[in-house]
Amino acid sequence: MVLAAEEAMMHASDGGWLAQGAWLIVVAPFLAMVAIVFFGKRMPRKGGEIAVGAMGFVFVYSAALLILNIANGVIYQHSILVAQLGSVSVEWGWVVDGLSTMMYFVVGTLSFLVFTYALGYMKGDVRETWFFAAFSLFAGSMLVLVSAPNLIQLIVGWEGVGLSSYLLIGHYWEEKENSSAGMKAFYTNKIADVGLIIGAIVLGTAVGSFRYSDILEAAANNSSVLVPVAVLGGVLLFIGAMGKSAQFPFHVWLPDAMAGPTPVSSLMHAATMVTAGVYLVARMYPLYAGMAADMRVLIVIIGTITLLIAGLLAIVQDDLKRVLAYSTVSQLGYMIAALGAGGYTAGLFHLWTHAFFKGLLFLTAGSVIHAVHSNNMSDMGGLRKKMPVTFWSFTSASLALVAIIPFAGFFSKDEILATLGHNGYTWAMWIGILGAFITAFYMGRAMFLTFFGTYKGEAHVHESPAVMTVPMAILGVASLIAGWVNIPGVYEGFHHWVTERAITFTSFSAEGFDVPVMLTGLGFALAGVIVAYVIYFRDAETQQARDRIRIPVLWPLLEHKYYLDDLYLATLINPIKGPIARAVNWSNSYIIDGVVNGAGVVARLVARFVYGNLDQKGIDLAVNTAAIVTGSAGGQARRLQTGKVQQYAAMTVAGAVLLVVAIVIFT
Amino acid sequence: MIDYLALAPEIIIAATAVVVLLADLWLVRKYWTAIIAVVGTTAAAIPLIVMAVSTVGDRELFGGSYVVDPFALVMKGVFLMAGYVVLLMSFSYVESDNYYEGEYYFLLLVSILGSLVLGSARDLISLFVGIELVASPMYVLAGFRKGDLKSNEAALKYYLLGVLASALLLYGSSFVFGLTGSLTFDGIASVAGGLVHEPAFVMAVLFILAGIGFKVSAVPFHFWAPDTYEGAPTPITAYLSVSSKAAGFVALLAVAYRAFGPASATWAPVVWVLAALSMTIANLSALKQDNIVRMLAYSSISHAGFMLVPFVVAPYVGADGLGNAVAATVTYLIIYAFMNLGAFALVIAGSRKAGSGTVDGWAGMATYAPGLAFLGAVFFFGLAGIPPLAGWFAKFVMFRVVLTAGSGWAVGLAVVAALNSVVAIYYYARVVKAMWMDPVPATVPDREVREAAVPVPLALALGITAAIVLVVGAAPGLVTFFSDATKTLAGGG
Amino acid sequence: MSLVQFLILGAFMFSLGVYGLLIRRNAVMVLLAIELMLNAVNLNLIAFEAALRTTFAGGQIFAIFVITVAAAEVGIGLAIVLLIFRNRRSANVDELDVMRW
Amino acid sequence: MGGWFSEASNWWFLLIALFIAFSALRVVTATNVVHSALFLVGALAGTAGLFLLLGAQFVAWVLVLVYVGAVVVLFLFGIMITRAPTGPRVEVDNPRKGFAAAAAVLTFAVMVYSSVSAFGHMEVTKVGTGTATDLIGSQLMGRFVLPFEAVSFVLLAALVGGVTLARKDTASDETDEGGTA
Amino acid sequence: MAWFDNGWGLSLIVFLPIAGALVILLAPKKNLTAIKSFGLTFTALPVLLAAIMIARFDYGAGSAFQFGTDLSWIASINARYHIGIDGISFPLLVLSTVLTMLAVIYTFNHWPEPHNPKAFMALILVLGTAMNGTFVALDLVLFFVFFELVLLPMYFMIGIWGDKTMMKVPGFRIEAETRLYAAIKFFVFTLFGSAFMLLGFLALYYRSGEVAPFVRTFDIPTLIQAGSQGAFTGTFAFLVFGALFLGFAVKVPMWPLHTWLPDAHTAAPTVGSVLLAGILLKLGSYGFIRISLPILPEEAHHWAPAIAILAVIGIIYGALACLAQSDMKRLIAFSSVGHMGFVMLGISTLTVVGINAAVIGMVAHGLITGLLFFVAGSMAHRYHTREMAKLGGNQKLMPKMGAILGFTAIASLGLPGLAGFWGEFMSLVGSYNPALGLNLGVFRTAMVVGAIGTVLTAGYMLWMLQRVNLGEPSGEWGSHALVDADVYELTAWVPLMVLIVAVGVFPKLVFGATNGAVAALVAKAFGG
Repeated sequence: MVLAAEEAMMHASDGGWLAQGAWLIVVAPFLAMVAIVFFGKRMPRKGGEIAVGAMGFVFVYSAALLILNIANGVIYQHSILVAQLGSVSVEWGWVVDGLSTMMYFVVGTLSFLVFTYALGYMKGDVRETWFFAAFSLFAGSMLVLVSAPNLIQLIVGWEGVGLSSYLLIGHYWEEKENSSAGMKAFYTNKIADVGLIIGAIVLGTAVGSFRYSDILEAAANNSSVLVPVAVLGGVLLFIGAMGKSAQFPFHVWLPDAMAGPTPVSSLMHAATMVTAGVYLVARMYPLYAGMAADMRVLIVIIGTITLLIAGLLAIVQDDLKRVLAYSTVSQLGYMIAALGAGGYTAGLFHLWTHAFFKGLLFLTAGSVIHAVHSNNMSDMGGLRKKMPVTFWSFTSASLALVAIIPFAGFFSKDEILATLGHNGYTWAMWIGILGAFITAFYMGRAMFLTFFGTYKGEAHVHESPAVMTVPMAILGVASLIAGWVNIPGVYEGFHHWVTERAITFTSFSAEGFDVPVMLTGLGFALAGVIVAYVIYFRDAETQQARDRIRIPVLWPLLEHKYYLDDLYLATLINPIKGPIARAVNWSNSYIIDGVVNGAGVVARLVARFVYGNLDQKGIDLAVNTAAIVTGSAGGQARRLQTGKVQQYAAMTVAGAVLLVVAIVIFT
Repeated sequence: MIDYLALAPEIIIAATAVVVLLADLWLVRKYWTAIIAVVGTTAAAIPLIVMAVSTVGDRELFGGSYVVDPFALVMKGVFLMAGYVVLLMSFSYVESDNYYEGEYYFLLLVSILGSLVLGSARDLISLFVGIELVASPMYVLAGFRKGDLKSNEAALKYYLLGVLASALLLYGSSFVFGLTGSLTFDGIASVAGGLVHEPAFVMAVLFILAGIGFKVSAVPFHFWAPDTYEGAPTPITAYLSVSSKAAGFVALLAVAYRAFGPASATWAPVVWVLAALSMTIANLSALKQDNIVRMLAYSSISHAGFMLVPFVVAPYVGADGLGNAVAATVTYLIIYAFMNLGAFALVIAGSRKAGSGTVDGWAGMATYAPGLAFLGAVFFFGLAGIPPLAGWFAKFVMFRVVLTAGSGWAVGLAVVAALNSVVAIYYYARVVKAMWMDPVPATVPDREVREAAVPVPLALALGITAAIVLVVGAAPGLVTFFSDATKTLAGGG
Repeated sequence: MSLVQFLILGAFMFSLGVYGLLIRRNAVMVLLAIELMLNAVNLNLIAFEAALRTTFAGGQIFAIFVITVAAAEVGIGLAIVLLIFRNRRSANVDELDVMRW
Repeated sequence: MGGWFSEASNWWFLLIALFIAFSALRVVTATNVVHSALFLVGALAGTAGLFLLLGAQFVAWVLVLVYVGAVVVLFLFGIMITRAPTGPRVEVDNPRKGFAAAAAVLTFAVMVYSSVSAFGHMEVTKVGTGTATDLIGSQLMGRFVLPFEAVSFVLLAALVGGVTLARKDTASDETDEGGTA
Repeated sequence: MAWFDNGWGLSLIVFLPIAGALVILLAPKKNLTAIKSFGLTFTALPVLLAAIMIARFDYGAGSAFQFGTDLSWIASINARYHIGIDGISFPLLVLSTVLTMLAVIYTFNHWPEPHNPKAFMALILVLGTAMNGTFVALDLVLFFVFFELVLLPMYFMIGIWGDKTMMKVPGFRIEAETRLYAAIKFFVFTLFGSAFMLLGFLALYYRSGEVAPFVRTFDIPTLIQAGSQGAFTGTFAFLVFGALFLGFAVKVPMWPLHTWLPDAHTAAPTVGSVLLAGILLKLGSYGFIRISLPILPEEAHHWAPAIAILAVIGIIYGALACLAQSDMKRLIAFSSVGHMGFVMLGISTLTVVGINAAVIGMVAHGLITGLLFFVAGSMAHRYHTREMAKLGGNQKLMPKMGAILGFTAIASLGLPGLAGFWGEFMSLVGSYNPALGLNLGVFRTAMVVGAIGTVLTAGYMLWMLQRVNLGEPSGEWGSHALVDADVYELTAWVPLMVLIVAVGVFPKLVFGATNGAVAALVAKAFGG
């Protein structure tokens, strides 16, 4: 247990020209996008090369920044004022510190590799250019988000990510489901963003500035302005994070997001989207660590729920990508839980490792799908021989995910479990361990159904081209070694990198292995693999048979994703889209407008009366009404034979005389 | 010694009338009579201008019973202009029907003479004579389309009710004479203040108001107007709705602010009622009209209501406020005069082309007579009071006066007026809508009729009025320059 | 003699005029009624003059004007009645309904 | 009240007033136009009498001359030409009698009330000291010359107009476009 | 350039268009090129002058009225030709000049039926004068005249060139042509409001005579001065504010006075809807900022919560109504109700942030919704239907137009980084802590509701995109030869898109001008 910040203070530099130029990595993707939009069509690879180039630049630059940070920590931020409204100032800027450099590197690396992969994967796609433009926007927005020195810019990047995810998920918008999936992602995020936006407003207004530096400053030294709103703000921001990081109950959008091309899923799950929520919590960590500490248990609860239910869902999926999707959700649950439990380092460390192996998993999945032209594992099997690179990369990634020593996932997951245990969330720790078992089981299942047994599909299978396999191979290595940057007691560099922050705060990081926990975790993981092996490591048809094992209650629940989607549809979406909207529109036409048109109609009726009776029938009205009142008949007969002149005269005289009477009486 | 310059306009018009009558006997080409009339009307304007620029102040004649003050000058100017336009409108119209042209112009001139007399009349007798002088030729002219039953009917209705109104006016006047012992307005005013609560005085004042209310066709003394307007020859209708009405207002202004100025507490409430009724009932009735002339009749009644509005502030304001009230009514009167004249000129031209005088008959006029359609928009939306057309300023000054009186009653009336000015949009817009947005009906005559050029004098009338409506809308100062001069009327009383 | 008695007589005549004006169908009879009203006015004027004895005999002058104008009006009125009678063979005012609503 | 009867002129007034009232009533009730016209003459003559009683000789004679001399004759002509109802059986009144009566009575009441309240006390001066005609003349030629001239135009207009309307001619029945409903 | 700064510049901007209208009326009916070139010239020149102003405007003194003049106009009622622009009116003026010009350019090959270019162009130009004039007028009477001057051209535009299909007036058996119903409804509705607005103006004029310097005046700055010194208070002020409210709220339009808007927008020809949505609606909200708030600060305080509530009702109501629309233009029209709701919410907070937000919101809505109507109009022009059910796959049929539509829709749902975001976000910021003494509960609830409104906005916008742009195009369009966005359309649209991005990325473009003025206004009226 150390106070990271003190060390940070010791040798924090402002990073010099490298940090000052860091805005380049934010701008590059957007320039790429513009370039692609205008010239992409005319280029051999439909603009893909521009995107890859830009990402290559980002990768190199971010690597440089990371190294700079490792060498001598960087703490730098710069803001440009773009608008001043009274006390509120809107600023664009960029932050270079431990946290952001780590994120830059993750985003940069993954983007570069995935973009390269996409060059192969998207070759000859219906609208390649469009894809790469949106893809650049995707990465760019994420970088805007990460580089933000204040909440407003964060929101800008945040929504930008949401938008580009909408565009990319709905990439094949000819089918309604795809565009709907995109909309689902956007809406779910948008709803959560309400929390983020209000939270930002609450905190920003209280502190009088939207800058992290000011808000966290205030949080760090328990400033009185923040006291009333700290917890509220924390919760609101966390709601936003839940949306992006697909935490229960907002996780529903992520599996559907598979509708997009595989590279999109890969990037989305590894680096550029779902990590945003985790990043936000980490960025605001000083707040959660200090004034908003009371609500952290909520974070832990959400995290653990998510990791459990998502893991279970992963078991029943036939679609390979969906398995991975749910596993992502569950892994995000780990990260969130860790952060909630005070494991700043642990959470980010898992984000880091997870980025590599999950990115890889999707690439390999993509490679497989590319080969068998189907997402379903029931159409795969026995691909081990046919696609060696893919297979080995997949294996490496899976082992990392299952957390088998010495693969990356092992260290990060162990750090998390240790943190949970150490900070008194024992129950959460046990759920985590159970989760490890589940993870191992569904990954084993996926592995065996896909690569072992016999091939069940029709398509002619072949290994993917180099442009795809090379990135996979690189990531395969990464998923092995990525975890070695933070081996408790051996080398804790990662912990030091990410705690290079301007604001001091306490953060737990394990200095040594908590051996019993480690062993239990490892044991459960292996158990999971073994069970999976027992069930699925057979020839094709028995695989099918075995896969039909049903856990009576759980299974239907799982198949219907706990009925959450149906619940949302039935209680929220459909009513609003249907009856409520119609009712409002009806009220517009028939109530409000009814009044308006009614006024017109009434006017017309009054007019008819005034003209027809008062003005034209004149006296006869009086006479006849009198006649009717007195019951004497013949009023009708009379009117017909009365000339109007004398009525007019009568009215004139009566008018004059009555006025006299009135005035004499009333004055 | 009599100041003949002061009387010059009246004398010139009278002389012209006689000349026209005589010329009619000898001349073969009847249109000369028209030309003489026009020349005479123009000539009569000269002494007005001379007096306007002369340094001599108010010219009082006959012991103050006949005064030529700025008010008189301005109003006479208006009467001459209006008469001039009506003459222009009459040319082609009168030719189209076999009229007694000489007599026609003679009677018209006599009526104009009457309005001139009214402009200066400052005692009961001149008032009475002036009113009769304006009215009696009109009784005849209303029935001038002798063959047409409607015209006959129009004449008789106008006549009977007119005489009844005169009788009321006279009865009232007799009592005023009895109560005050004097006939001049100033003489009356000197004692009127003490009589406010004297029933006899109330009766006298109200009977006089009723008599004049008939002239300005204010509800409930308006009943003649729609039928007479519909039946009478259109130029005469124009004259009735503008000059005759204006004459009525001149009389009303003079009587109210001069003779009964100190007794405003007596008549202001009555005017309140008349104004409210006129605006509301007339507007609502106008909604039901299909015949454009009849619609314009009701519109002119409602405008009379608007013009009456400023009167109600009299009890609540000082001399300055009274001046503004007079100016407001005069401003409204002037602007209304030209808008309405234009509208009627348009009715003459349009009805000839469309072969019908109904709203539906005018449908789609924009397709074969875009010019007229444009003017239609100008005049009708002008009457509706929509900027930038002159009408807005008329309403504006009216509202200004009532709202600056600082009295709840006045504000209440202002609200009524506001609502009415919205209701009015309907029926004005209806005509424009028909002209611009509806398909041409089958009833429309064939090309040579419907695309025949508008006769020059009529075009001139349209041009003059339209120009005034447009220019005044942008630069109302042109009107206020004159109307402000009339403030002295109240200042004196 | 008190002034009121003349005024009352005048009022009576005027009111009868009103009555006649409202009920008579024949136009000429309506005109007669109107003359009655005007006559009432004259009586008032003269009576007032007699009571006030103004220096300028205003009442009598006024009366003279009224009489003259009334005469003129009758001329016009009868002409109109004549015209109508010629066009529709009847001088009944309550048959004037061309412009009935 | 007694004082009132002690004055001889009041008796004259009463006599003439009753006559006037009766003839006026008949003017509006007679079923024969000629009769009512003649009753109008009566009423006018009575009024002239009262004028004399009030010392307005000139006006009295003007009234007699203008009305009895001219107007009534005019009326009789009109009656003859328009074949106005002269028999007793003709329906000369419209059926709105009740209302008309009410209006008339109301008017009468208002007028009487206001007259009494205003002039209840006033007396008219004695007979005989009539207004000098020359005063009237000078006034007409002096202060009221303008209305006087104006009235001449009213008469002229009435003359011309009356002739124009009344004379028989072949006025075509063209209807005016503005007026066609 | 003295002449330019002393009123001539502004006067030219205001009156050049109407002068152009006159010129066009004189031009021969047949000569289309002449009409076009005149139209372009007389709308481009104002843009040019506006550009010069952008260069010469003193942003440091944004609160001061610049380029103005003050001449006698109607002496007898002390109404003056007093014009000038400050940081608040400046962006709106620029917007209106630009939008008018683009509208003219767009019209060049989109003459609506009945084809009568002369009249149509003239009307656009008259509109131009009216709109520019309203933004520069500093005299209540002048303001009133320009404010009303927009009615006639718009009435004719809708009534003559509008949608000719028959519609059933809901709730009645009446069947009416859409254009006619919409035109008269728009006309009477607006006049109803402005009649009372006029009464309000006159009441102010009356009362202004009773405070120093004791001359009755229509001069807005003077009245503001008086108002900030508490000249107008009590029932009087309450009634006056109510009267003005009626006038402005109808124009904005605020719920529940909005029902003229969907009909008018739907019926109007493309250019009509563009100008209607782009500028005309702003006249109302501008009136609030320029007149109601500073002159009647106390009443503004009393009315603010009510306005806020109506505003958020408008936001939600508009969004929900959009979800129920099947007609594309009508949907966009209803979206305006929501967006103007945000503007009014910002105004109702009476804070610097809120009012700034309102102004940028107006500008953004002008750009975005203007563009939306352009595109929607062009699509209706191509497909001959606005039924979203019939459309679909537009992205495939007309890629350019589809992309632009997508871009605009995204901008319209308030995506951060595009113009629309600032108005919404900042008005929420404003309503989180409104001016001192305003009910926090009301405004914070309003903020939450408004934030939820943004979700619904995204809802209907994306749904619209899905129904119109995405999916496979229905067979019936296979036969049609659908030409993608042509050069005129692109010329008209690209500037708008550029502006949308520019304002979104660099909001200082607007705030730079407004902030100073708004700060001064708030400081004066509400003591900061």
